[in-house]
Amino acid sequence: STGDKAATADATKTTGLSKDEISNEAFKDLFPLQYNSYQKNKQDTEDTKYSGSVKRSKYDADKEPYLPILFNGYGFATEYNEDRGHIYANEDIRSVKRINDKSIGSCLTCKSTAVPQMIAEMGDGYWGGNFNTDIWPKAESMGHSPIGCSDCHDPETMDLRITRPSFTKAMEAKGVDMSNPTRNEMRSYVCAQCHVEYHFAASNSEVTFPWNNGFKPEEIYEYYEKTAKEKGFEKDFVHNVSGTPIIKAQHPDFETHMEGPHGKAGVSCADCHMPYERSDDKKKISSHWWKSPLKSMDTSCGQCHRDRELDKLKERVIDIQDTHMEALHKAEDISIEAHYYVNKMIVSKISEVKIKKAQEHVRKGQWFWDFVAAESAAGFHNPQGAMSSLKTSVEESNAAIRLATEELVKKGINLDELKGEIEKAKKAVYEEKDNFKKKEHAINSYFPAQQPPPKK
Amino acid sequence: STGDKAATADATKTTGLSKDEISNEAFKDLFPLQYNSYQKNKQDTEDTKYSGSVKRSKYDADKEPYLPILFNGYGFATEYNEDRGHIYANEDIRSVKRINDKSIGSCLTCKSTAVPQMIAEMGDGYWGGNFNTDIWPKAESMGHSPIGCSDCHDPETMDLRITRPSFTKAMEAKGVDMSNPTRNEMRSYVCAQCHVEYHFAASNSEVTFPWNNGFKPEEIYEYYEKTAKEKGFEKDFVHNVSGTPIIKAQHPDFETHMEGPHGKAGVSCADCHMPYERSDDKKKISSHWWKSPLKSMDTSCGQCHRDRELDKLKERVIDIQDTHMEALHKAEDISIEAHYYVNKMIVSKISEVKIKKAQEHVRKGQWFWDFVAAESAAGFHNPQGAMSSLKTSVEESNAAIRLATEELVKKGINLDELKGEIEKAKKAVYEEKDNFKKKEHAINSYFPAQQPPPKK
Amino acid sequence: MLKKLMRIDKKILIFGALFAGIVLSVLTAKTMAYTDSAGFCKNCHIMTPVYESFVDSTHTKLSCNDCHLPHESVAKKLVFKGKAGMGHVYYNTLGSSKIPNVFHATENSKEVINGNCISCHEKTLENVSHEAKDSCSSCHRQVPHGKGFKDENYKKPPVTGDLLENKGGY
Ligand code: HEC
Ligand code: HEC
Ligand code: HEC
Ligand code: HEC
Ligand code: HEC
Ligand code: HEC
Ligand code: HEC
Ligand code: HEC
Ligand code: HEC
Ligand code: HEC
Ligand code: HEC
Ligand code: HEC
Ligand code: HEC
Ligand code: HEC
Ligand SMILES: [Ca+2]
Ligand SMILES: [Ca+2]
Repeated sequence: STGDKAATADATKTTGLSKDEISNEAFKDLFPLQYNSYQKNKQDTEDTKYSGSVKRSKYDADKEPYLPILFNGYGFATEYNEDRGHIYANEDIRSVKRINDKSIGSCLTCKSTAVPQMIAEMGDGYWGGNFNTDIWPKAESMGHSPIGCSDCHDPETMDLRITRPSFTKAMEAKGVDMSNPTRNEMRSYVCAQCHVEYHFAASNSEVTFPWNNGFKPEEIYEYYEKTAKEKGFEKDFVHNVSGTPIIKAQHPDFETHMEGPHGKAGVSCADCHMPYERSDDKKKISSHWWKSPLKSMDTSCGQCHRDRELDKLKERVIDIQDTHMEALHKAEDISIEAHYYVNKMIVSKISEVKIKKAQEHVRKGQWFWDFVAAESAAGFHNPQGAMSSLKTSVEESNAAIRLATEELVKKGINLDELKGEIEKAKKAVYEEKDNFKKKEHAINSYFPAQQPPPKK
Repeated sequence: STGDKAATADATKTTGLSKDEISNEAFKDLFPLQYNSYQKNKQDTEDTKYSGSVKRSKYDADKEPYLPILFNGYGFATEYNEDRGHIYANEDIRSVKRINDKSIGSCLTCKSTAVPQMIAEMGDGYWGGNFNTDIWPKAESMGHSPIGCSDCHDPETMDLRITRPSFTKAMEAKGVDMSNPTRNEMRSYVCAQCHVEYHFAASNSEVTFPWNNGFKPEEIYEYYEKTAKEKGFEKDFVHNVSGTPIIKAQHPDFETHMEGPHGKAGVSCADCHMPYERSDDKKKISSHWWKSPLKSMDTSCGQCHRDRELDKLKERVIDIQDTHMEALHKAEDISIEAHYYVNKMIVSKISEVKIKKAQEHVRKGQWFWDFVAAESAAGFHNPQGAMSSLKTSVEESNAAIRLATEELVKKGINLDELKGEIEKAKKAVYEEKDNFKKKEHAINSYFPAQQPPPKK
Repeated sequence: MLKKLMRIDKKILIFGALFAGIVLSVLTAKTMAYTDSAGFCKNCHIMTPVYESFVDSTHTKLSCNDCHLPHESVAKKLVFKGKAGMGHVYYNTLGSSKIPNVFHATENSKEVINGNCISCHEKTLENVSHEAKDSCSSCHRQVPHGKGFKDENYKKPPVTGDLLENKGGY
């Protein structure tokens, strides 16, 4: 087998590249097939039913139009787009309005090949450094590429490698022995450096993955409620509608996949997202065009599901995704209600204790749908697990609403009026054409903003 | 293919048995291997984590101890047991306390080999006939067997066949062409005569399957809300706690399977529940011992999943089931609350209109968890679909509670007291040792019975 | 297939020569056996994955063509072999850009294979109507190639230098 061949290969054979090479172009002549494949990441013209590579706003009516309410008070209510090819990572982070003058180095962590060296050199100065004035200019001056060869490969040997220390630390905290991962594991681990939920540690702003208790949303929530709080991190932002301290979930693709049918069966990210494909001269390479596998079902799925008609298999995926997305939108809807009910509690001067309790449920309700919404496969990476998370979300948001209902009615508040106002606010957000203005309609005189004024 | 062989076989070759043969013993000498395999259905001593063949009460603490509340006012609150081998079908229906002096012929439909002839002879007289005085004695006098060879096989040719007309009617109403089913389909259809959701038609008590709109719980619910109501059927019973007209779900194994990952991939019931097995003299037969496939993973699952370690695959099944059962119990819990909240609405003389509205949500909430609880595989037959149903259940039960909360608080009712009383009632049911008495603790002076007195 | 061949001019000679070689080699019983064997089929590196999954299977002792050629009559076998062989050689000389990324047995192949399963396993099939599905492989999904492309190497730590060595060549 090919493995044996390699085992006997001259271990000292190298590319001749410097071990610090971070430019994709340096690899071009040595690995033209992979380099050309990588260039295909530029294609951004075709969408699948729920994903794809066209850069368009997540707020679009056929996506998730109410996010400007749900993330009100945070950058994700200002600009949030469908993700696209790795090659766009630097361009996209430069242009996104989530980056402002206070943004920190950590934001560059998953976008640029300069990062590993910057971490090594600068330490905490990297994580907490100013993105616009210090970090980005430095990365540019180093001649970085967007997510590139050196992020996953050792430039001298081309071995897969982990370049983001946050990943190794987090796996070890979870109890995984990281000394000798298998090839199969590495085919997911390189992705898991970035396609994971993170937060910035309170002490030094370091990118940190919350896996001590496990990968499931409830296990990660427990981490945030205990471990993270003990270390001084308790929220990503205060919600502007309900005043709730919220944990924002970000792309837990790895976590979701690992708990799903494919992850449990030992299938790796690269199996579906980097299928072997034949290049012109008959040789097979790993596709370096990371995209929706629904665009390459023959190579991505056909290699394992030879016995199935791929059209039917695709129908099955869409089935799963339809069921998932309908449930997600329902859970988001109830979460919106919960935020507004709590807003009304605050306005109506209900006791602090009750408001806190309701906010705890709102926080949890939001976490459990957001974990699923932030994940990238519209439910496919773990159909049952994602649905279970949505079920929990619905329970928690309702618990908040039940509590609020009890207190508001006691105070003689008219709930029908409240419900009417919620519908009005939603409609105003939905109908606003300017994506940057949508968030402004989530609050109004009936529902005043609850976010504390920004610290100077 | 071997099919050709069969096609050229002498088509007139028969068993020599009468086409009306209904006794299993008549098949014994001709098909000793299958007959002996069938006898194994007697084994009822081993349980799996969530299923198995031991006859024990579903009310056991490690199963679903609160069913006597949830089905209060119906036979399922009196006696309800784990199902076991086909061979026990007659014994079990004779002894179960759900059968009373008013029970009808339809109850025998899925238990005895005498049924097809009785339907043919008696027509509506069978469906609506008195179970104890007419139907059972007649079946016995005909020399019937519990679920037997003739239920699935033509005694002359041994071809698989449909013997329960309800199935064919329902499939046609759904728009499925039943004139020429494939062999693969027949390997599920014979089971789908019985392992399905049913109700008794209002006009003639005929066993009727609600599939006009599809197999999903929401599609079947829609059938009950429209089609069935138009035909005069609107409930199985009135709930004794909440006064809600309830639709009881029964064993929708076929419906659930068909919408799940295996059903969609064309896997049939017999593939897992009747795997080919080697009998003593090295000959192979279809196992006629219907049981949990977790007891025969090597033959049941190994045929298709040869590439997986069966231990790991079993872990995966248990994973799916654990996630499922935890969610089921949560959904049941919220449904219980909803019933009691509505009881309190009635006692507190809230307006009829509001009570009706709350009951509609309770009815829906109950349907969506019961559909999943009545199904036999603890979620395995369709992991995502079952979880989605539970999510809907949680939404609906909460909608009832929210409505009740609003009205009760308006009337000045103390909800903390109500919550305390709910916990007390649950505890009383849980702690009662006598299964037949459990249901009595679900109602008390605080929560008076809401069922109308039985018609004389 | 023939139409495709007609459109090609320069390389047709090479192709013809190779094809003639195969036809000729069929003339002796020895080459006949050789061209049925796993050793012959795996000559094509393209056949490596199926070869590897095959040697790891319960059917290793067989020849590829015990499954992949019809065995009812010698004539039928030769015609099929000639056609299939021509296809494989054509793809590997002239039509390499058209080689599919993932191979799937043709309808024809499937029928032939299924027939061979049945003829070998007649005994097993005697007592049971062991034909619940369209083909044997709907249940026996892993006989003999179905273990997937992930061989033992994936379960071990990666070998350093492996990717450099195989920078395009699976
Ligand atoms: C741990 C890795 C990681 C960190 C840290 C990280 N990102 Fe990302 N980012 C990703 C991944 C993976 C994607 C693609 C998946 C997705 O969009 O869900 C992405 C996508 C994006 C995109 C393109 C799609 C969009 O959201 O509009 C932008 C812009 C972006 N990130 C900005 C940021 C900013 C700003 C920060 C700091 C607050 C940040 N990223 C921190 C991993 C990370
Ligand atoms: C996001 C991660 C990632 C990036 C970026 C990346 N690769 Fe890879 N590469 C992989 C993975 C995963 C494999 C498969 C390794 C295995 O199976 O052991 C691979 C395999 C390879 C191989 C071995 C042959 C093959 O095709 O399987 C080469 C050569 C290679 N990559 C070159 C490059 C070059 C050149 C670049 C930059 C243009 C690059 N890679 C960028 C993840 C990456
Ligand atoms: C260094 C960080 C990093 C690594 C490593 C990484 N990704 Fe990404 N990935 C991103 C970011 C950031 C984006 C979004 C880029 C954008 O939209 O600007 C992204 C986008 C994607 C997309 C969406 C493409 C589209 O067309 O919508 C896929 C699919 C993907 N990555 C898969 C993978 C896989 C598989 C691996 C591992 C083999 C991997 N990624 C490794 C950061 C990373
Ligand atoms: C069994 C196949 C499979 C595996 C394994 C898998 N994915 Fe996916 N992935 C999919 C499918 C299918 C989609 C949905 C694509 C769509 O809706 O168009 C998807 C979507 C995505 C997307 C969004 C793509 C887009 O078009 O925007 C990202 C990013 C992603 N996966 C990353 C990962 C990562 C990281 C891993 C490993 C931790 C992984 N996937 C494992 C099949 C897979
Ligand atoms: C490396 C092998 C591999 C690849 C690649 C792969 N799968 Fe799978 N798939 C599996 C395994 C293993 C299972 C679990 C069941 C089993 O053991 O057969 C599975 C299960 C499934 C299921 C049933 C689970 C469910 O949630 O309903 C679907 C659907 C599916 N795969 C679709 C796909 C699609 C679509 C792709 C490509 C985007 C794909 N698979 C790629 C190996 C793979
Ligand atoms: C459409 C077919 C069908 C009809 C009609 C039917 N059953 Fe059943 N019955 C089943 C199936 C299938 C099972 C096994 C699955 C299960 O228990 O969930 C079963 C199981 C049982 C059991 C054993 C387990 C238990 O519930 O304690 C009893 C007793 C029983 N039925 C009684 C009845 C009674 C009484 C009626 C009439 C009210 C009835 N059945 C009507 C199909 C049917
Ligand atoms: C609940 C349905 C059911 C019952 C009851 C039943 N069978 Fe079967 N039987 C089947 C199915 C399904 C097959 C597989 C048919 C196929 O694959 O086409 C089968 C197959 C057979 C075969 C063909 C050989 C084999 O083993 O596959 C024989 C003979 C047979 N059954 C005899 C009997 C006898 C004798 C009885 C009574 C003791 C009986 N069956 C009861 C469903 C049933
Ligand atoms: C004529 C009605 C009928 C048919 C046809 C039928 N079943 Fe059943 N089945 C039942 C009843 C009733 C029970 C419960 C018996 C009891 O508990 O007394 C049952 C029980 C079972 C059980 C539970 C056994 C245990 O040990 O817990 C399984 C599994 C099962 N059936 C599978 C099947 C399969 C597979 C088919 C088709 C091949 C089938 N059944 C056809 C009525 C039927
Ligand atoms: C892919 C395999 C598979 C298929 C196909 C399948 N089942 Fe099951 N079935 C299972 C598993 C696994 C369980 C759970 C057993 C356990 O928990 O011990 C189960 C449980 C059951 C049970 C309860 C068994 C018990 O021990 O009480 C019944 C009844 C049943 N299935 C009927 C059916 C019917 C009817 C069909 C077709 C409509 C079907 N199943 C299709 C795998 C399957
Ligand atoms: C006749 C073939 C067949 C049989 C028998 C069978 N399976 Fe499957 N199984 C499949 C197919 C087909 C899929 C869908 C994915 C795919 O195409 O590989 C699947 C998917 C799965 C999955 C992934 C889906 C999920 O929900 O996570 C699991 C787990 C699984 N099977 C377990 C089992 C178990 C356990 C048994 C035995 C009780 C069994 N299977 C019997 C063919 C079969
Ligand atoms: C025991 C029977 C058997 C043997 C021996 C066998 N094959 Fe196959 N082969 C199959 C089956 C079955 C299929 C899949 C047919 C289908 O898709 O239904 C197949 C498919 C293939 C395919 C199409 C790709 C695929 O995986 O579907 C290739 C190529 C192939 N075989 C080559 C070979 C080679 C080369 C050998 C010898 C090294 C060989 N086979 C030995 C039974 C066999
Ligand atoms: C000259 C190189 C070469 C040799 C030698 C070779 N093959 Fe192939 N084979 C190919 C190519 C190229 C394809 C893909 C073309 C296609 O899909 O028809 C292929 C496809 C196949 C397929 C799938 C398509 C089909 O016809 O069903 C089977 C099966 C197969 N080969 C079996 C064999 C067997 C058995 C042998 C040995 C007798 C063999 N091959 C020897 C190159 C070769
Ligand atoms: C030329 C004869 C021959 C052909 C053709 C053949 N087999 Fe076999 N098969 C054998 C022999 C010999 C064994 C016993 C091998 C052993 O146990 O080591 C066997 C074993 C098996 C087994 C039992 C071991 C296992 O892997 O589960 C199965 C199942 C099987 N074959 C299925 C098939 C299928 C399906 C086909 C067609 C795709 C096929 N066979 C084609 C000769 C053949
Ligand atoms: C519906 C599923 C199914 C289909 C279709 C099927 N098999 Fe099987 N087969 C099985 C199961 C289950 C076993 C395991 C029985 C055992 O181990 O006792 C098996 C075992 C075998 C064995 C190995 C055990 C033995 O007795 O030698 C052979 C050989 C075999 N099958 C050949 C075939 C052939 C040839 C076909 C096509 C005509 C076929 N099978 C179609 C389910 C199937
Ligand atoms: Ca995308
Ligand atoms: Ca049972």
